[in-house]
Amino acid sequence: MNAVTEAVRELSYAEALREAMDIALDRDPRVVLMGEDIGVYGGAFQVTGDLVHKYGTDRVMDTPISELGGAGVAVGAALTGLRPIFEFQFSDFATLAMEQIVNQAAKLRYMLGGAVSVPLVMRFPAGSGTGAAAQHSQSLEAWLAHVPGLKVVQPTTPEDAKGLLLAALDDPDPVMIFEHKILYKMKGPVPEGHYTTPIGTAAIRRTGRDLTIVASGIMVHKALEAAREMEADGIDAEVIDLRSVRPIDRDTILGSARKTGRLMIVHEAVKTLGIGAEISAMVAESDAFDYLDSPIIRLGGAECPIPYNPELEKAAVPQVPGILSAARDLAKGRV
Amino acid sequence: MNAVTEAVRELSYAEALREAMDIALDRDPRVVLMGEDIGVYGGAFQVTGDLVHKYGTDRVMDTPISELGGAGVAVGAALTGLRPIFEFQFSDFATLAMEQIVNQAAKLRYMLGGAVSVPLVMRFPAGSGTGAAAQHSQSLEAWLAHVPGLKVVQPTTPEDAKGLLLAALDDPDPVMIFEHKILYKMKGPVPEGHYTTPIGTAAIRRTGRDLTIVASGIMVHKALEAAREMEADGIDAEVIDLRSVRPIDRDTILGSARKTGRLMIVHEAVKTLGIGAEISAMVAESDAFDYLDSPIIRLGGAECPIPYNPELEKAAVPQVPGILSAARDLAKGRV
Amino acid sequence: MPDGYRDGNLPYAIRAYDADTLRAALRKMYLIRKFEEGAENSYTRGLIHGTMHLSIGQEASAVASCMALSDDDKITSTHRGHGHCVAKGADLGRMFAEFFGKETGYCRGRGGSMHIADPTKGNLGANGIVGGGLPIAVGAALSAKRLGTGAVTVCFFGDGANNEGAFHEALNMAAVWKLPVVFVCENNKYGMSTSTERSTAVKNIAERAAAYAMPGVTVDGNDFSAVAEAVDAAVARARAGDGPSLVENVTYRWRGHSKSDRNRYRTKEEIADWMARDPIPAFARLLVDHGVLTDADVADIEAETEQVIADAIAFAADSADPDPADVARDVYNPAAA
Amino acid sequence: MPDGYRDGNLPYAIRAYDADTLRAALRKMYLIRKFEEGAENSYTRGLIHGTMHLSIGQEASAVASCMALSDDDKITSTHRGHGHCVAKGADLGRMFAEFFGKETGYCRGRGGSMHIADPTKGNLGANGIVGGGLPIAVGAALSAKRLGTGAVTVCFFGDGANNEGAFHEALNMAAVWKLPVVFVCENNKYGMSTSTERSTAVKNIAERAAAYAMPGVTVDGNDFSAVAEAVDAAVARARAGDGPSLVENVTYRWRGHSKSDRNRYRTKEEIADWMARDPIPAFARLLVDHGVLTDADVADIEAETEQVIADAIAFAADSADPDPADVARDVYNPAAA
Ligand SMILES: Cc1ncc(C[n+]2csc(CCOP(=O)(O)OP(=O)(O)O)c2C)c(N)n1
Ligand SMILES: Cc1ncc(C[n+]2csc(CCOP(=O)(O)OP(=O)(O)O)c2C)c(N)n1
Ligand SMILES: [Mg+2]
Ligand SMILES: [Mg+2]
Repeated sequence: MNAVTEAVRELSYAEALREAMDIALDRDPRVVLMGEDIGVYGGAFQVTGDLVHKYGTDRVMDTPISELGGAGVAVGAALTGLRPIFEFQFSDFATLAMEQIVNQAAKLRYMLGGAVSVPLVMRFPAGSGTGAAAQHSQSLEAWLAHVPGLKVVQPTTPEDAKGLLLAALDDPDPVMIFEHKILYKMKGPVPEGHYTTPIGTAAIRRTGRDLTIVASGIMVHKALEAAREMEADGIDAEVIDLRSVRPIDRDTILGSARKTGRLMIVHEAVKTLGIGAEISAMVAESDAFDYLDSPIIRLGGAECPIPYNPELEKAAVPQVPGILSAARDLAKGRV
Repeated sequence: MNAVTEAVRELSYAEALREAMDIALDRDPRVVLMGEDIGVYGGAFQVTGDLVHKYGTDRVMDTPISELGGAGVAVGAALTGLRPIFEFQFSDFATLAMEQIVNQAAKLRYMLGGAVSVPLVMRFPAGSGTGAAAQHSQSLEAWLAHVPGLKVVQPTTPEDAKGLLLAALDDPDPVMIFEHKILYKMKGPVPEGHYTTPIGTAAIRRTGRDLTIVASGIMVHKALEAAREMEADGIDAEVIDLRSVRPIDRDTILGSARKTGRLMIVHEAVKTLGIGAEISAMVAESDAFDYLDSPIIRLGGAECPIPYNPELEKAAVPQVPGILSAARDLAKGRV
Repeated sequence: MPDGYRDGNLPYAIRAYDADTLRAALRKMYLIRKFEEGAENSYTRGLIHGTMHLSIGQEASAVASCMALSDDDKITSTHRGHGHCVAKGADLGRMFAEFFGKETGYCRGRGGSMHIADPTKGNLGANGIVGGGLPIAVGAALSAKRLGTGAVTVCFFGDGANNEGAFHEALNMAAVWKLPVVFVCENNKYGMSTSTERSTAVKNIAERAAAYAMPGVTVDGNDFSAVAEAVDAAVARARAGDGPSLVENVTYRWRGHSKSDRNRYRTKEEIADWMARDPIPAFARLLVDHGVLTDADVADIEAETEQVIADAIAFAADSADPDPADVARDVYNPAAA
Repeated sequence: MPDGYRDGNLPYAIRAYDADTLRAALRKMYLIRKFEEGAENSYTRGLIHGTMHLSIGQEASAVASCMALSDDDKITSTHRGHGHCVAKGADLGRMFAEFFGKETGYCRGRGGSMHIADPTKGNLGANGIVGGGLPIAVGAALSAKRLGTGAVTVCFFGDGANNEGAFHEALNMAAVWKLPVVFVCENNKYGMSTSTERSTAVKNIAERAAAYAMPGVTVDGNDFSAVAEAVDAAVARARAGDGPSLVENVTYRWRGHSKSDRNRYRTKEEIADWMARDPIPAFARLLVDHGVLTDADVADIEAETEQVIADAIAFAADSADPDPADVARDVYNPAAA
């Protein structure tokens, strides 16, 4: 995925997350994993895998099906010395736990005048593409990115999945990790041992002159595929992996927009009030605005719940052909 | 508030809402009110007032302190023939009920292929200014506006409060009404009897040439005050009351932006991913973009929870002087 | 009739229902079994995507819990809801069509297995959210009470769901408002991989009825007659205006939780034990023993249901796919102003 | 010592605590009462904005429930938390300063009455969300168990909170994992305007302990000794590793729910009845009757606490306001990379 990688060893995104948790459990006795069926079952997406066999049920804890309570237990534990990594089985179920995430975890430090921290990591398997329909396929990262006090990241490569999870554990504040279910099986090079990927930084996955595509989550891969196809049209696209949804890496995005003068944003979440709205607005109110040659384009999920039928499901979120044709429109007059 | 109003009778915003509910309870036996302390207590903000005495506890139902369950009961009731109006005591407590609102109410019609409707009205007393601090002062309308299947409105006058509530009751789909607590006591003319204010339409509260201010909720009043003060500088601002957060009245906003060429958006919710992001992005990706003479300005809540201290609390959300100075910047070169 | 039975100690089912009703119930149990097998088979053949949760082994609970219900009565179901759906009278062709993502499906291909509903028969739908149906059922019961329809709602949920806050809030409200709803917990021992021992502080879910001052009873969920007796009484109570009840049907799912389950959390022996307690032949035996059916009748029913399922699958396979251009339709009701 | 007392039937408090401890407990009860009166008065004088929830009448519950706790033990409190905060040893000047929105306040003026916490004394904070503290308390107990600190958490919540899903989920997890936490329900008969009769399916909240297979007991929450006996036993049980308990302190709030309450939902007679059962003179009487204090001692304590409150208010009034320019500080920990 990266232009240069030192390690040739490849892991899947799920394996990379597991390795991060393994390292964390090993080096820090305060780390505990909590979630539904993360023990002997290995997690609904096999992310925790066999960690319970290595660390036991006291450190890899199956919770009852109690998302609000479970999240609250994690908040209370984080407040009092543990370093919980809480897995929602599907990010959709976090709708049950917004109270604890938003009213407690995000605000406790501020409400208490800085007297406490909530070093909590939460993992949200998100996104469509599994045929699991409307209640198991949402992309709700924009909700949490709207909430001061939280940090929100969305790794798109195995390397970053591991690096961001380890960075989240080093962070004194609550960090929410949105993982795309379809990426779990994607392989890529992953450095050995402990390292961190800085929260708050985007990654330029492809440099280009003609237009900038800021993509998040699984859309990074679709944008890269579209960018490769665009070469045939002589369009040289720059592809930025947003990676951190809160805070947003303003400098990288504005710099690229100034350079190419054309900006497109692609995400899977519903377009209205998805992260693309914030990025577009951020650019439109910055001085980069003066560098733009045409209106910003946003591609996002259709204005509907995720449907079950596989063809409908595909139609509900941006796909490579759509990105490609939007990019061609955007580049018109440029190349 | 409106340029022309027929009725001179003035009611407070809370009284207008109550009158709407009174009319609804009276004309339609399927209407029930549900919420915490909405009966003999009259509601935390005295919106339901004495309706329980007129309609009894079967139709004005105090719920236990069970927001998730209460919301779910309202969903189930709406699905099976009742027309519930559900009051959250504070909009913040809806964090406990997002599951039922977002996974059930918003999606049931779609998930069931159109076989059902969920004619549910929910009321969310929102916003800061009461000294109730971070867990009682949030403005979370952007979350719900991100969710297809819901409609979201934010009345800013007594007239619209009544009209939008009655429109919501006529609507076959779930309508979420964000009410600003500070507005409850604000008086204004309210027509007698039954009427509706169309969902999905903004209102131009002041016409102007030099710049457009799109404001939502309580910020409409601050924007109007700022607009009056701007006159002294020779700045003629157009003020649009967003009124409907989902769907957004695209035509009115784009039309005004094309006309004035300068756009400012003001809302109380946290700026990042607030509704201003969507409006800004919508304009920036439309043809109105070509009419803009300067970057769009967004004013929103500070990137922090709402603090308790009154001066801090004021500093956390846009105020008239801030709107004024931003407008002056925006109008530079124009007047 | 076998020796030892007197009128007074006849099983409840035999006392309570006539032969046609009992035959129809057995037929439904076979339909569910064959339906689930057909779904499993279709999944394996790649005709169904996504996931599905089979209720093989739990057929008595689904059918017996719906015995006292008419089409005006409601149920709310769960992710493991095929059986409830069949029990409440759904069309099997439309069910399969939904699994196959077809326009003729109950949800026109939008919902899939986890969202099948049939409001015309009072089935308010499966639910992808564990516990999601509990407050909705209470809402349906509230409608029935306020609108005076006389309808009762049966709310199905699992042992896992009983640890959700929604369970607590729903049962409390139903009790406080004395609503006509029967909470039927299908305790199949596990919520996904997590046993009730590891997730639930009480041994029997029905013990929790005490926290809502409502009757609670635990029955053998594989015994059709026992389930019918308990739920019928609870429905009668609800119908009489005496409020909600909690009935716990102890049962077992033979298959994994969903198609991705590797069964690491339970033993082959446990599964075999429960398979030996198959509710369908047990019920057939009861009917034969009491002269309601002959062995030949049972064989006929089984064969006939096999054909019904084959026809339903054929209907589904032949149906048209939705048009992807319609993806954003049916989000809002077009009747809106 | 009055007639009729033998060593064996001395009240628990007298048997369990020495004179200094008992005197300190009574002093804390007076401090709470005067604190609340001072807060009310300051509010009326416009020194405090927002809202506040006074615990006048509930002092025995707050103080007696914390008797067995050290600064290493934790509590989670509620919107009606001033008493808990004082009981857990908070500085009254910093509490008033918080109400006054001052930089010297516990939350540097950011939190106000509903968010006062004192982590240095093990007070994890009031909470603006009814039921919000319940799972947090379980989390604190989990930390204690995993980190082997030996600490116990006392989780305060109201009768209204017992109908939140969070209550159910928290108690279940605490029981399943046998965590060192004591759930103390302060049942003051109303959640805002809604009586337990109208909101809660059981008569006594403690009956709900059965749903979590934990001990549950209902005590007179205005009887210091009864509360201390019940909670001390529960703390000892938790400390011994035997898991959670639920203690219900039946009590009453004399004032309205908050400053905007018009008391439409209860009668003057009911209020008067409960005021006649004031927990503070009752406890003072117990101590005098058993020779722990004299009437003069009690009067001294009362007078001294009056002065402490006056000083605390003066400290708060003299403190500096926060700088509005700092509004977005302390959202994130500056130690972040
Ligand atoms: C709120 C929520 N949490 C978790 C899940 C994932 N999940 C689906 S079914 C299931 C187990 C449910 O157990 P139970 O209620 O006993 O039903 P069973 O599957 O045994 O029929 C889980 C954890 C979900 N769908 N919804
Ligand atoms: C989740 C939530 N719902 C509602 C409220 C509003 N509210 C604050 S206190 C209260 C009553 C709480 O009753 P109880 O738990 O009995 O405590 P008490 O006030 O009697 O001490 C209510 C409804 C809230 N703060 N949080
Ligand atoms: Mg189960
Ligand atoms: Mg109370």
